[in-house]
Amino acid sequence: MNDKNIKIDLVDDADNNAEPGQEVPLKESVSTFRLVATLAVAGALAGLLIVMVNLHTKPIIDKYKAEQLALAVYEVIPGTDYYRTFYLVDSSLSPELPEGAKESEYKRVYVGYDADNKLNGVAMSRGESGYQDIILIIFGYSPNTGSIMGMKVLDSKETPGLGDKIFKDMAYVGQFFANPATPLIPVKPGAGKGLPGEIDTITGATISSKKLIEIINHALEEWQPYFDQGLPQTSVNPAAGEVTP
Amino acid sequence: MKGMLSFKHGVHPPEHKEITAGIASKRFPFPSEVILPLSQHIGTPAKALVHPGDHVERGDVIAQAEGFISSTVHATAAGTVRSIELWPHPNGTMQRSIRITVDPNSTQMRRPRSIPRWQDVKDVDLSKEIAKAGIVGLGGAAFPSHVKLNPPKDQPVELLIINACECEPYLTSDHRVMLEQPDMVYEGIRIGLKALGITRAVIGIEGNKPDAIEMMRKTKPDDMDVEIVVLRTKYPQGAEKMLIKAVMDREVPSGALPSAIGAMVQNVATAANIAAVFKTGHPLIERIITVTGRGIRKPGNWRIPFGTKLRDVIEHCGGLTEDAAEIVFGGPMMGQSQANLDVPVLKATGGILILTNDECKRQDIMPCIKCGKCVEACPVFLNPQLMGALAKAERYEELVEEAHLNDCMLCGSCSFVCPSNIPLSQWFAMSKSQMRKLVTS
Amino acid sequence: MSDQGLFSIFFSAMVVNNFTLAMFLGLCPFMGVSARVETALRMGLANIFVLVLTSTSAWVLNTYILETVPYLRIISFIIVVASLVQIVEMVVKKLSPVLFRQLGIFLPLMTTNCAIFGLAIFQTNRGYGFFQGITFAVGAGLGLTLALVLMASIRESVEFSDVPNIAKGTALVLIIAGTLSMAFMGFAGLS
Amino acid sequence: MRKTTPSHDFIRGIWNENPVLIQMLGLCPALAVTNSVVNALAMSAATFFVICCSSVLISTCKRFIPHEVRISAYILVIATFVTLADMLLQAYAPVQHKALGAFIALIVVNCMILGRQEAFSAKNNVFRSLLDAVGTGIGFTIALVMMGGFREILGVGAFLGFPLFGPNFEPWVIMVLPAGGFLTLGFILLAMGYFEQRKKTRAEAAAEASS
Amino acid sequence: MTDSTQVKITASPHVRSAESTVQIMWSVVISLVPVLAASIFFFGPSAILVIGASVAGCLLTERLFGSNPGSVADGSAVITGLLLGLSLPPGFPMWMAFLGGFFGVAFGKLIFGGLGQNIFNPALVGRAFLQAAFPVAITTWPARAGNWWTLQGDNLALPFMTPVVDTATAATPLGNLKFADEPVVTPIFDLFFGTTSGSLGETSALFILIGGLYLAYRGHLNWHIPLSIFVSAFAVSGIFYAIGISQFPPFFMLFSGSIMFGAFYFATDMVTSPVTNKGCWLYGFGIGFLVVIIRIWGGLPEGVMYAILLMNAMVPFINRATQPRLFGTSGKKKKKEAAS
Ligand SMILES: Cc1cc2nc3c(=O)[nH]c(=O)nc-3n(C[C@H](O)[C@H](O)[C@H](O)COP(=O)(O)O)c2cc1C
Ligand SMILES: Cc1cc2nc3c(=O)[nH]c(=O)nc-3n(C[C@H](O)[C@H](O)[C@H](O)COP(=O)(O)O)c2cc1C
Ligand SMILES: Cc1cc2nc3c(=O)[nH]c(=O)nc-3n(C[C@H](O)[C@H](O)[C@H](O)COP(=O)(O)O)c2cc1C
Ligand SMILES: Cc1cc2nc3c(=O)[nH]c(=O)nc-3n(C[C@H](O)[C@H](O)[C@H](O)CO)c2cc1C
Ligand code: SF4
Ligand code: SF4
Ligand code: SF4
Ligand code: SF4
Ligand code: FES
Repeated sequence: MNDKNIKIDLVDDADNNAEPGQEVPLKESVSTFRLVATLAVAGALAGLLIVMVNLHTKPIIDKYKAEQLALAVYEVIPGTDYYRTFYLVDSSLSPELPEGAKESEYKRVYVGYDADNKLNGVAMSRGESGYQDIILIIFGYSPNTGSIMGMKVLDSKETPGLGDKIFKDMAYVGQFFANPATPLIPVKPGAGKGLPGEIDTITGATISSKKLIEIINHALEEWQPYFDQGLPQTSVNPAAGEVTP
Repeated sequence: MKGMLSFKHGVHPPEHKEITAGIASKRFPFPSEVILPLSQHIGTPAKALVHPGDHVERGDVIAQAEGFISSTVHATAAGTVRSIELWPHPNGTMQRSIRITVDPNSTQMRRPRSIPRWQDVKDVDLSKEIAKAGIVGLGGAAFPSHVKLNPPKDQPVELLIINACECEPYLTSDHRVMLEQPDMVYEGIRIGLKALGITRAVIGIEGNKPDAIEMMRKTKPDDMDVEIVVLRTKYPQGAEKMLIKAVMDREVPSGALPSAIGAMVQNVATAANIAAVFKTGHPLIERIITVTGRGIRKPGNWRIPFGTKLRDVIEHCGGLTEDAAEIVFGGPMMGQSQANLDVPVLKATGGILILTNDECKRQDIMPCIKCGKCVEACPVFLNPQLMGALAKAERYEELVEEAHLNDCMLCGSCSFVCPSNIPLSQWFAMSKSQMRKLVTS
Repeated sequence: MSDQGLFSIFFSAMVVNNFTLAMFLGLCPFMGVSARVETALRMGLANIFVLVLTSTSAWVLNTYILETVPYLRIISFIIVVASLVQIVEMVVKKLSPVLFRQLGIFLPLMTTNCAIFGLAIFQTNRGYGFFQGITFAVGAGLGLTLALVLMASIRESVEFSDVPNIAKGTALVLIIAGTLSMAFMGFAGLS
Repeated sequence: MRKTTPSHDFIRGIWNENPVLIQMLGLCPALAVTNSVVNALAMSAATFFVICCSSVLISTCKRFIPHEVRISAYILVIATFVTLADMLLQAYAPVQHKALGAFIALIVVNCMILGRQEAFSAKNNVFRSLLDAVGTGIGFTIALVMMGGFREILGVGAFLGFPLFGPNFEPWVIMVLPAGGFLTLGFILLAMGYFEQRKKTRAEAAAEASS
Repeated sequence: MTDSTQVKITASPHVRSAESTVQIMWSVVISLVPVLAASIFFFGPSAILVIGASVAGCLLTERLFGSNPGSVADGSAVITGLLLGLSLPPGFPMWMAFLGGFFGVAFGKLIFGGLGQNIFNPALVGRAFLQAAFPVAITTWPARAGNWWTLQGDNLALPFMTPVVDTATAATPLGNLKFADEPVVTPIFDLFFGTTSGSLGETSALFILIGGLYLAYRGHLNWHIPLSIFVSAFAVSGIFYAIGISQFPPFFMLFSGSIMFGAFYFATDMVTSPVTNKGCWLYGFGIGFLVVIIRIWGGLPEGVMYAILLMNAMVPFINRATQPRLFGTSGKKKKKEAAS
């Protein structure tokens, strides 16, 4: 601070008083053209920079996302060798999208096949509000046995230490991998009557754990009619569109 | 009690009127000296007409009213003017006062004086006679009565309301006036009605004075349009606006005078004294004053000449008890504590109250707990809780603009109920004077 | 993508996941403009207005233009918010000078208000449709106004209190905000 | 007119004019993402990146930016770097990116960053702008890590994910909830107020003793 | 007394009502005796431990951090401690109850400047803190088992440690209706006498009524508040019940959970309720309404605490909006005339 040589005055000109974002009266000296041009150049440069970085990161991000999805699907339909995405097109399930359609606009399920190209199970994702905010899950279902094959929470803001037990409490999560029958029935721990679809809720997080069960039941209510129309029991064309780990 | 006319809110302090209500008033002996301040009323002080050494007779004018809102001062005893000097006044200040050494040998007879029969005086001139007699309101404010009897032309008075509530605890002077001089009261009402040019009057009495109600009913002249209205016993039933609300079921608009809704309120003792002026030629030189409280040995009601020193009153009433703690001029709710035993008794002094330690024990001021009891007490529907907070924060402007300090009549109901013993009305009085200072400076 | 009902979106944004008390958006105005009730109310109403406009513009932008270049979202949204505020300012100035005088200082300040920008981002992330977006904006705006007005009236009344010196100012406001946030937890799970 | 030195530029933002704790800027991210130290660090890093890059770029180009459109230009610059930070985090630290959610994007409207550009970078050379940005960034990081640490230790019983108190510790869930964010910052300010007060009374006592 | 120097000089009024703040506070403590006795009768020594810890927390905090060393004697901190303790479950660890008392008094009261200046009910601030910090412990309702003298849970858990004793839990009447697989409406009789599980002080409507009516009779609580809470909770829940979108019968709504206790003791805290009666009506209606909404649709079984805290936050606003109508005016602001 006593470094006299490099002391610089901070110019306290009138413009300092302008609030961020406040309209500053145009001065005669700078032409409008110059203003627009500066911003346009800046914008163009910014866009360029972003696009370049995007070119670099997009593949990484996409790959990561695809991996995460694949991992989740394989996790919730154990024994799956590869899966295919089926879209809901005109009230029936189809592996193909109509010409020119936007992929993001169609609801979908992931149909998994085992090593013998036999239908193994279907994975579907659904989100509904839980205790705090939306709980997003993916779960596997076997249309043939009518039982749940597995479940994974993809996103949840449930209370840390309480609601987060829906993905941290392995005893709870494990129940979904024990092939419970559907529809699932939430019961208080220890209060079950031994019915095949019973899932023990979590004490202290009853709401979240019950909600999660309801999400699965709702999803099945929605999808069951399409499954009843029949899913290809074997992969028609194992090579096309398959995703393997 | 229910069903009786009254106003909303208000408080119920213990009455303690039994101490003196049954004691008939007696003449108080003349003291050796009287002190007569030039200002015993609201308005401009009077101008002294006498000089040291002058001899005066009882009832002589010794100071002349100055201007319209002012009042004449009369000698209350025969004697010699000793000096005109600054003397302690019951309001806590020093005031120019005429000091008269009373002539111990005088019979204290009045000098004969020619007073016209009031029936013969023209309506408009009645108030002049009343002004000459130095009559001021005896209800506490000491506002010159001739001013009130001369209402502005554009706001004619239609109803004369006689304030016989005497809502302050302990005090019984108005009560005694009704019991002892009911015909004077009625005579005073007649004079008031004539001065105002109207015919109808109402007497408002609180239900805790059944004997006075009975007496007023018994003596009521048949030819008069006067109604006796029994009111609920509640403080401050005697406040002008509250009385009007109870009697007429109308609210005096905020900031306006009673004449705005055609009413005029006069204290019952004021009425009786106006009658006395015409009957006896006697100006206003004495009144019934209640000397009471657990701190005085011989409580009673006395006709005391103005100017008598507090010291003399106490002495004559047997002196103070051991535990006497506070001396108040007026009632316990609005009266002023006196620090100096030399202050004189004045026209506005309705009572002298000597409280013991038990009666006026002070407790620590606690923080306001927002109980809302003060809001439920305030008869003019202010929010003393908010006003208290504003006063404490010295936010006077908001106090006046938002909280309507000017409508506060300093009745003390809020302070009375406050469980935290917050001196609300004291703060409001201080804020008012602070505001006056701000306005004048 | 989202099929959340409008009612649920509205209540969630207003009380359950209140922008200020649960999501920490727009804390600047919450701290800075909450000293007087009148100002707070005005700021809140101005916010609702701009939030609805932002929601609409962001939806249009996102649905019709950004579809192919999602990575330009941040930059386009901030430009939209900034220009929107400017346009609103100019329009209000023209149409109602009185309103302009009342809102005057608040409008430009909103450019750097993260509640506005956050709304655009959140509605896009959650895939809200047009009406969902507007409902979200109104709910969020009302929630913001509620929090602002409550805080302002509390601060006005705390002015009379003998707050200890070390707590005066921001520390007390934060503790009050924390308590309010605890109280708003009562709405959790409301659906 | 204030006169400053480079060392002062650097130190200032770290404590005496700490953007969060003293100037109350950038509160939203400071409260929203500090429920764990890792998140606090990730947010700080992203903010650090944006503020440094923006400061350097803006102080370099300040001659070319007409005064009238400077705010728009600053916002454009900041938004660009935020987008870059967003994409880079998503590519290389996807877990943290998910935890921070929309708050990365919200760095754009962090008034602390815009404030530094307007108050400093627009008027100073590149070197000093960088120093100022680094100081501010460090100050921001300190504040966030303080809060994140406090909240994680009490709320989870861990620091940076390592359990501190054994399995029987009862976590104070509130600390990782929104209310805990407000309360934590409140506590920190109370503590600062307390020390300030004590310093003042001591100084006064000393002054009295010497006089 | 003969010498004038001994005279007291005070401003009018020179007499005061007999009521004092300190006396009001201690009356509230006395009125809590039946409730305290009932809680000890029903829950045994656990009640004493939990309530004792929270009272200790409050008193110690008031003594250490209060600006006025004598303020402990005014009784308000004792009330805070008693009410906080009575609002906790029987098996609650003492260290948590103590912490709640500390938090409530320090951040619910002293930070605002102490008695009379706080915005939020300190006992409820303490409880809300505990609810958010230790949601599991505070929603664990032990089944009444064993002898009167056995502890109801891990009251003695070490500070900062999780309660470890595994208690059999019993659902509260509200939980039984809302979260049970087969909802049950507990009979009003049980709710009235308090033979159900729940927080220490809330279970017996009878004893709460005794204490509450005593206070109302003494004029120490504003009866407008409990009345308006009951009316609005009854009416709102009645409407929802009648049209079939709620499973809570209105009488059950009034007698279950802590609505009785809250309405008589927590909502009536003068400091944190509105000043005018009109305001108290609004405040009470708001509480009743919010309780019903949170109970029927919220994530938690009970909403009394949150309803009161939310309405506490509204009180400054309500106070602004419900100024008394000045005598001699129509109630419209006189300010406008003054301004013009
Ligand atoms: C701060 C707080 C957070 C909570 N978070 C959750 C949660 O995330 N998930 C949940 O199901 N319940 C949550 N609850 C509610 C209760 O812990 C619990 O679910 C409710 O009392 C019913 O569960 P029980 O019947 O097992 O006790 C929360 C409660 C509080 C006070
Ligand atoms: C709070 C309060 C209480 C009052 N109580 C009485 C009362 O009980 N009797 C009375 O005559 N005047 C009382 N007054 C005075 C009246 O308002 C009014 O001034 C008086 O009755 C007018 O009559 P006067 O001019 O003859 O004194 C009270 C005033 C106030 C402010
Ligand atoms: C300038 C002025 C004019 C007044 N004019 C009238 C009047 O016309 N009629 C009336 O009844 N009282 C009038 N008063 C007196 C007051 O209404 C009231 O009686 C007096 O202030 C004492 O009232 P209090 O004893 O209730 O305080 C007037 C007072 C003042 C200061
Ligand atoms: C009727 C009544 C109810 C009260 N209720 C509470 C309460 O619920 N919680 C509390 O902390 N204090 C209560 N108090 C005590 C006191 O008002 C409280 O500590 C203040 O809020 C502290 O400023 C109550 C007092 C009274 C007179
Ligand atoms: S002066 Fe006092 S006692 Fe007498 S009437 Fe008026 S208020 Fe009542
Ligand atoms: S003193 Fe003033 S505020 Fe208090 S009750 Fe009387 S009129 Fe109302
Ligand atoms: S009566 Fe006293 S404690 Fe009660 S609200 Fe009024 S000022 Fe406050
Ligand atoms: S812009 Fe947002 S983050 Fe920055 S301080 Fe303002 S409100 Fe908070
Ligand atoms: S005041 Fe800071 S964003 Fe509105």
